[in-house]
Amino acid sequence: MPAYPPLSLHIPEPPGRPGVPTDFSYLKVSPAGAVRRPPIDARPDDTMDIAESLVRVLDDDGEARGPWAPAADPALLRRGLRTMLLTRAFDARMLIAQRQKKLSFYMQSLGEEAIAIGQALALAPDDMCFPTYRQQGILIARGYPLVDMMCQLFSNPRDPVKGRQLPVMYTSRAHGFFTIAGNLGTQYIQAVGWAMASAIKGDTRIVSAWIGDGSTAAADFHNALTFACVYHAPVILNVVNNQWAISSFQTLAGGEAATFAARGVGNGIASLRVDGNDFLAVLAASAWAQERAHRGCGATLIEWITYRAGAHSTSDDPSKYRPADDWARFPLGDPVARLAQHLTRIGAWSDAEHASTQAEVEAEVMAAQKEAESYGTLASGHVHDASMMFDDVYRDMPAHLRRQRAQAQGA
Amino acid sequence: MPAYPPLSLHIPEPPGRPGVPTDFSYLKVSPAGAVRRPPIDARPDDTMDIAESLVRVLDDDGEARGPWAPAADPALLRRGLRTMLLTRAFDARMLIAQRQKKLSFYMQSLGEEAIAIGQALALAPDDMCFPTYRQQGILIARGYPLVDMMCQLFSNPRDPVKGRQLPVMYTSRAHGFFTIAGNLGTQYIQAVGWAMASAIKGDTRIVSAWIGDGSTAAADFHNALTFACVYHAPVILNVVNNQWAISSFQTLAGGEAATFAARGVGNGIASLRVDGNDFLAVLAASAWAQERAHRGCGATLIEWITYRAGAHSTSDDPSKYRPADDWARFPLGDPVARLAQHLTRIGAWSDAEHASTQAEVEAEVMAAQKEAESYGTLASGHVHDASMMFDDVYRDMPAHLRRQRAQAQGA
Amino acid sequence: MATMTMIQAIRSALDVALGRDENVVVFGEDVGYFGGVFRCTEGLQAKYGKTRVFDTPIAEGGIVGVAIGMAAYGLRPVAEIQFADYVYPGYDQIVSGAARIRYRSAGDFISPLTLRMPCGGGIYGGQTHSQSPEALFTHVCGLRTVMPSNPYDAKGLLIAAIECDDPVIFLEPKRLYNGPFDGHHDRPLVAWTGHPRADVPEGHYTVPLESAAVFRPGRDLTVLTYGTMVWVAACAAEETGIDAEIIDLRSLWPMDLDTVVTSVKRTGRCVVVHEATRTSGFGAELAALVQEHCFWHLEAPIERVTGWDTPYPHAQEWQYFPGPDRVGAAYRRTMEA
Amino acid sequence: MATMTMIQAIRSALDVALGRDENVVVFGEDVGYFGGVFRCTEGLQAKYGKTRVFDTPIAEGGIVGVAIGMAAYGLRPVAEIQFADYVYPGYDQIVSGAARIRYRSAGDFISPLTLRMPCGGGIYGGQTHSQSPEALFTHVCGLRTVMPSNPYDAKGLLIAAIECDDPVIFLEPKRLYNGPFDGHHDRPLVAWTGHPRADVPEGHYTVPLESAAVFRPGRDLTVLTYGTMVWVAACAAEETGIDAEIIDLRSLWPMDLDTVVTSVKRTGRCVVVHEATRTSGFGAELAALVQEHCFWHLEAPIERVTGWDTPYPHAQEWQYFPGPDRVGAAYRRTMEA
Ligand SMILES: Cc1ncc(C[n+]2csc(CCOP(=O)(O)OP(=O)(O)O)c2C)c(N)n1
Ligand SMILES: Cc1ncc(C[n+]2csc(CCOP(=O)(O)OP(=O)(O)O)c2C)c(N)n1
Ligand SMILES: [Mg+2]
Ligand SMILES: [Mg+2]
Repeated sequence: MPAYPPLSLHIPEPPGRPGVPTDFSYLKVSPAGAVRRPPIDARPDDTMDIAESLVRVLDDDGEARGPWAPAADPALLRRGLRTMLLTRAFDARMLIAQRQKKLSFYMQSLGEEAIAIGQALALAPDDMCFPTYRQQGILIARGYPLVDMMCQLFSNPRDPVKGRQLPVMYTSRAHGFFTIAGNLGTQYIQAVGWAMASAIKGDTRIVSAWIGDGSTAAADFHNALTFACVYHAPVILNVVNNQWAISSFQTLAGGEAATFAARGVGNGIASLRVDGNDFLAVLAASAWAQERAHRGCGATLIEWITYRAGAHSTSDDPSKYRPADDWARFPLGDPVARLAQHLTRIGAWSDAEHASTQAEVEAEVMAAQKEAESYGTLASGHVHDASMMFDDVYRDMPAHLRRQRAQAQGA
Repeated sequence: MPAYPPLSLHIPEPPGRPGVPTDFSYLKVSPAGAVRRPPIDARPDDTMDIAESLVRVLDDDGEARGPWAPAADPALLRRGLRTMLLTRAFDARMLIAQRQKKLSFYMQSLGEEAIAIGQALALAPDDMCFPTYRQQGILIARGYPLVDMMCQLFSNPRDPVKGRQLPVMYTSRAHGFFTIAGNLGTQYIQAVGWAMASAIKGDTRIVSAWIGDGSTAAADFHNALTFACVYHAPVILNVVNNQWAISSFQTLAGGEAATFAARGVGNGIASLRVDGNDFLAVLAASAWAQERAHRGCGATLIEWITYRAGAHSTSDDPSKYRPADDWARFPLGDPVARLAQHLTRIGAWSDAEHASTQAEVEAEVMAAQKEAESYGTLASGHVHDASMMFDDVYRDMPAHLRRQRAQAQGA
Repeated sequence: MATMTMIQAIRSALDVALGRDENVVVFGEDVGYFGGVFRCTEGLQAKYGKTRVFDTPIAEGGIVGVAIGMAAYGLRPVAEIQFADYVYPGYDQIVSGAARIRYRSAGDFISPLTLRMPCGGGIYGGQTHSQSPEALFTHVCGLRTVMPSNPYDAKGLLIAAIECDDPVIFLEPKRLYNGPFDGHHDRPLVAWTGHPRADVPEGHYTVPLESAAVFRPGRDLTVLTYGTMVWVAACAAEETGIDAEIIDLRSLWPMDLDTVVTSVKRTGRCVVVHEATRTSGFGAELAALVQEHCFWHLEAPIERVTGWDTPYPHAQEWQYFPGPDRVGAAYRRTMEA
Repeated sequence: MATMTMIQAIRSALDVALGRDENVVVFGEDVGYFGGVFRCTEGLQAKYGKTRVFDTPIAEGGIVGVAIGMAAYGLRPVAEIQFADYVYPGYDQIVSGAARIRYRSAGDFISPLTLRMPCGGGIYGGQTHSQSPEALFTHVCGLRTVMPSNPYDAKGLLIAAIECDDPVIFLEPKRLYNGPFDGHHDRPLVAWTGHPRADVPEGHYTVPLESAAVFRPGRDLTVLTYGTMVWVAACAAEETGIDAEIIDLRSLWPMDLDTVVTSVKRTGRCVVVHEATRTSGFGAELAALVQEHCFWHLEAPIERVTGWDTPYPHAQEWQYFPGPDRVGAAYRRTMEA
């Protein structure tokens, strides 16, 4: 055996830090229209090339190109754009409200709105979603009332989760939106279980599961891939690669040596890597994946490339760990601007309409906020009655909780 | 949205069941010598083709072929063969002893001896192993005394783990053999931690980690791949695909849609799929992987194709879930016979030598057993003193355990 | 009525549940074709088909995770963890998932799943086939934790668990699978055959959750116990001649406090017996509750007889197991105090 | 000597440990470049380099798993779990790995690692940023569980934990990071500045494990508590005028039973206070131990004041938190009993 040199530990570093502008060449961007579109019954190992390129439809001029260009009704695209604008306006207002202490905490989806909203529009209304805290776009796209969202955020007496959860932890069975988990990744394997149940029952509903790049390191990501592969579960396994976890870059989750889409292929799941800021690509890839699920071809993993434009949450300051101008320099741009450009190009949108829609959605958010605030906010102290704290631990309240509730009321 | 047909759940089935002979065509076997040997600094995604074929050196006639044929000293191969024979004899005797109730439980490695032993011979003696319960071959190859192994098996007063563990749960820091875990998979990520430590300290020792096909579904398999990828840990990630977990076929771990080697590639780790019953292929692939680890090229995952010839353990009866004659029909044969054939062909072995070596290793095992039994067996009731039960929970025994020990002695 | 072992009773419960409700599904490692390493699911796949009774990958976190998703969909998943010692990779899904879904969604989603798992020692299984982790579940609000001590209760409680809208951890003392066991490991095995508690109806019935059973009425002291230890405690009563009232808790949490308090107030003395390690074991909760509710009636300290605070050793199994001698000695001390 | 917040004291402990022993390594989610979401590791990567202080993937099982492997190699890993609420994916590695390695190998391998994690509520963190899972560790033999209540102890205990050859779970009550907190959330924040227990030596010292501190001597009753609740318990003593002897356990398990027993035998009354949910919480063990060891001296039932048996709610945080009113009421009941 030869004498080997001393070993050393590799610690991945991001391609930019405060004071060092990001070199985005690591992203591996394919030209719009360049990536092939396999048949919907493609075998998992026949998607490795797509998992290593980037499916894009819109080119720099806003033209739709190539085999993935969806035959989308402009009305649908206009709906998508309006929903993105609404979501962005909602996020912006709630950030301000958080600074005013009307809510204790907030998480925006700035820069990655196209993904959740595009997929919501590609799904059937009763398909089931297992989101993370950054898919408020699904709820808004599905018409969940903004007022109810805000009541949750303000923890007021109309909060549908009775003040029990941090702001943004929405739930709505009626809108096919699973109760959001604080524990990263747990929803991903639960989503596969829901999809398995749908298949066991001979139902037709499929599932859309969500996770962030950082959270792919969680054990439940692996569990989800294994079970989805073994049982051919009818599920879309979305990985939103917005480049960052909190302060850690996607290379800390293993993004340096392989794409996240490649994880899927390695685990026997057909996988795509897609431009998540390209609304048309989102629609097309989501449609392909949902068709596979519905047709019994099993799961699809989609890695969406996007950028977390804002802070991780209202609790952190990203300028501590990355260049402040990163988003402006992100090669895939802003999904709102790109879709507006495309719609304008095909004559289905205009600057004037953009301005009026912007005004409209802002008014809608303001009106909702006014109503929601009228029911109370955390700051105003109008919250659910404390005794409700003891409900819903079990279906029927056991003796020990009745005793504790009595104590709580007595003390 | 079109009306979709009802979904259904896919439940994978093995290619054979009691009464239905196994169709082994699922194995995807490449001809000996057919698979390329990449440079040791190959990029992970440049190994996908190898992860999907099967590295083999020995052909049906026992001739070594192709780029992976190692320039191995015949003396090393003879040592490998003798160690396989010794391990097999050891297993056979211990199975009998278990039936005689001298030990409570046993697990043999019949049919897959080449893998642990070949890798042990390819490693430096101070490289560290994190084995499962089926790599007794490593311990034997490294010269751990058979008597000590048997004392562990018999739970007698010379059992190095003081009677605390089920038989086969060996440990030997001196032989670079980590204490075997009952909880599947836990050792795999610990191995990566050990390798990271070696790299942090600028040491030269690398790690050999072990897991079974079934256990790749465990969360720690995923954790190990993630951490090994992110930090370029100097580790060989062995996956012993012996086709079966207990009663469940490897497809239940996801082996239907992708190889286990493909998991590695998908997770950014260079990976090989190798004939585990081909001693020369084992040596060559192990040498490639250890060279990568030592030279700072990071982790390698190796899927070894083999067959669990015997029962899972002394607690199960495989004829309940698979054809009884499966091993005899396994396309990759018996590693002992194949290596003997090769050595005979190159003039370094003979039938007579085989017979005499067989007699020799049997005598060695018998002698060891005689000595070990003289110290006691579980059946004879000679075991470690019960008060030792309280040692080693902590470095220093806390007050509560001193109290409990006193109670135990008093009662 | 038929005589059933505990294995047969559990299988019968699953059979009844699968037969009555097509939303019931049964899965776990080796439970499908093979019928489970302890044979509890034998024949069920053949009877109900591969999509209602099936094998899973070796991923306890995945098993619990998919069970939660299925339960949220509307199924009644009954998942097996091969040994309780292997439940830990599923612990996050149990605590952060199953136990919390109803609460965090204010009832919008629920998690009616049952997790079966063999527990306890006495079979020379060593430290990873012998554990009794019940306290790790009783501490988690939102879960129900159940442990039967005989075939009749096993079937009735398991059906109740499956029908319950809350997540239930169902612990099966494997040493009782084939017969009652009083702790005398050196005596011949006793089978369930002919035992009154092995008389099990073939069809549907339930044993209610949150209800304890007085296993043996008595006047001298109250014993709080469950699972295998019920039999050991009874044996110790016979051997010491101390007239112990033995309460088989059956539902560990939420539990039937009234039965406990009534008994202790009457006897004035209490011994808690379990096989799990002592510190922060469920016995601690029982002792705390008893002194809270019966302080003025207690005539002696509450004793705990438990597994020692070490892993379950292999060769010294019977020195670890809290057998009738140790239990009997605690009775005597409690009577003499 | 310098005035340090608890965050600074913890950082200083890590700094001292990294400086004295080159086998110490520090890692966890966001702990490297960024310095941790609570800033406990700020500046350490810059000082000691990227291979001694580094970020990890978001995989708590992986974090604990690599820590075990590193510790077996001979390093002294100090890993951070971002919130105690996220430790569960690492629970298998803690229970089946860290806690067992020494025992199952009869000392051939050991697992000297320290797992730091912020715990407890009071910061409007909701149910997944507020948990106190200490009982899930005290039940596991082979582990040490520690929780400091002030900067001086935090630094001394953390250095002792890192130097200890056993695996240590080090719980940091996040509500105390920036100041002592007596439970009066509606009053102005109090900082550590000027507080005697924030006088922390710059260099190396240890506070021994397994030793409790009498935080406040008293004659009327004994309070067993730890972490944030030490301050709440003291506040309740002032407000009720009851002369409570407050014992800050510091090391939860293995623990300093002598200090506890001596005090309770003297006062004859005992109240246990913790923030974790009540059932099978560590308070149950404390109550069980006290009645076992002090039965004949007890003049009243041992009371437990704890978090309710529900998840930690967000909006109703202060109704959940066992504040000075609830603690004081328990003192009064105990005195009147
Ligand atoms: C199990 C667990 N570990 C850690 C955390 C703390 N945490 C919350 S969000 C987050 C980063 C997640 O990053 P990513 O998955 O990329 O999602 P993104 O926020 O970018 O959408 C972390 C570490 C958690 N919530 N759960
Ligand atoms: C976490 C965990 N789950 C389940 C088991 C029970 N068990 C022991 S071995 C085994 C099968 C393992 O199969 P594989 O990984 O293929 O290894 P092989 O026995 O074939 O070498 C199972 C399920 C266990 N020991 N640990
Ligand atoms: Mg992210
Ligand atoms: Mg196997």
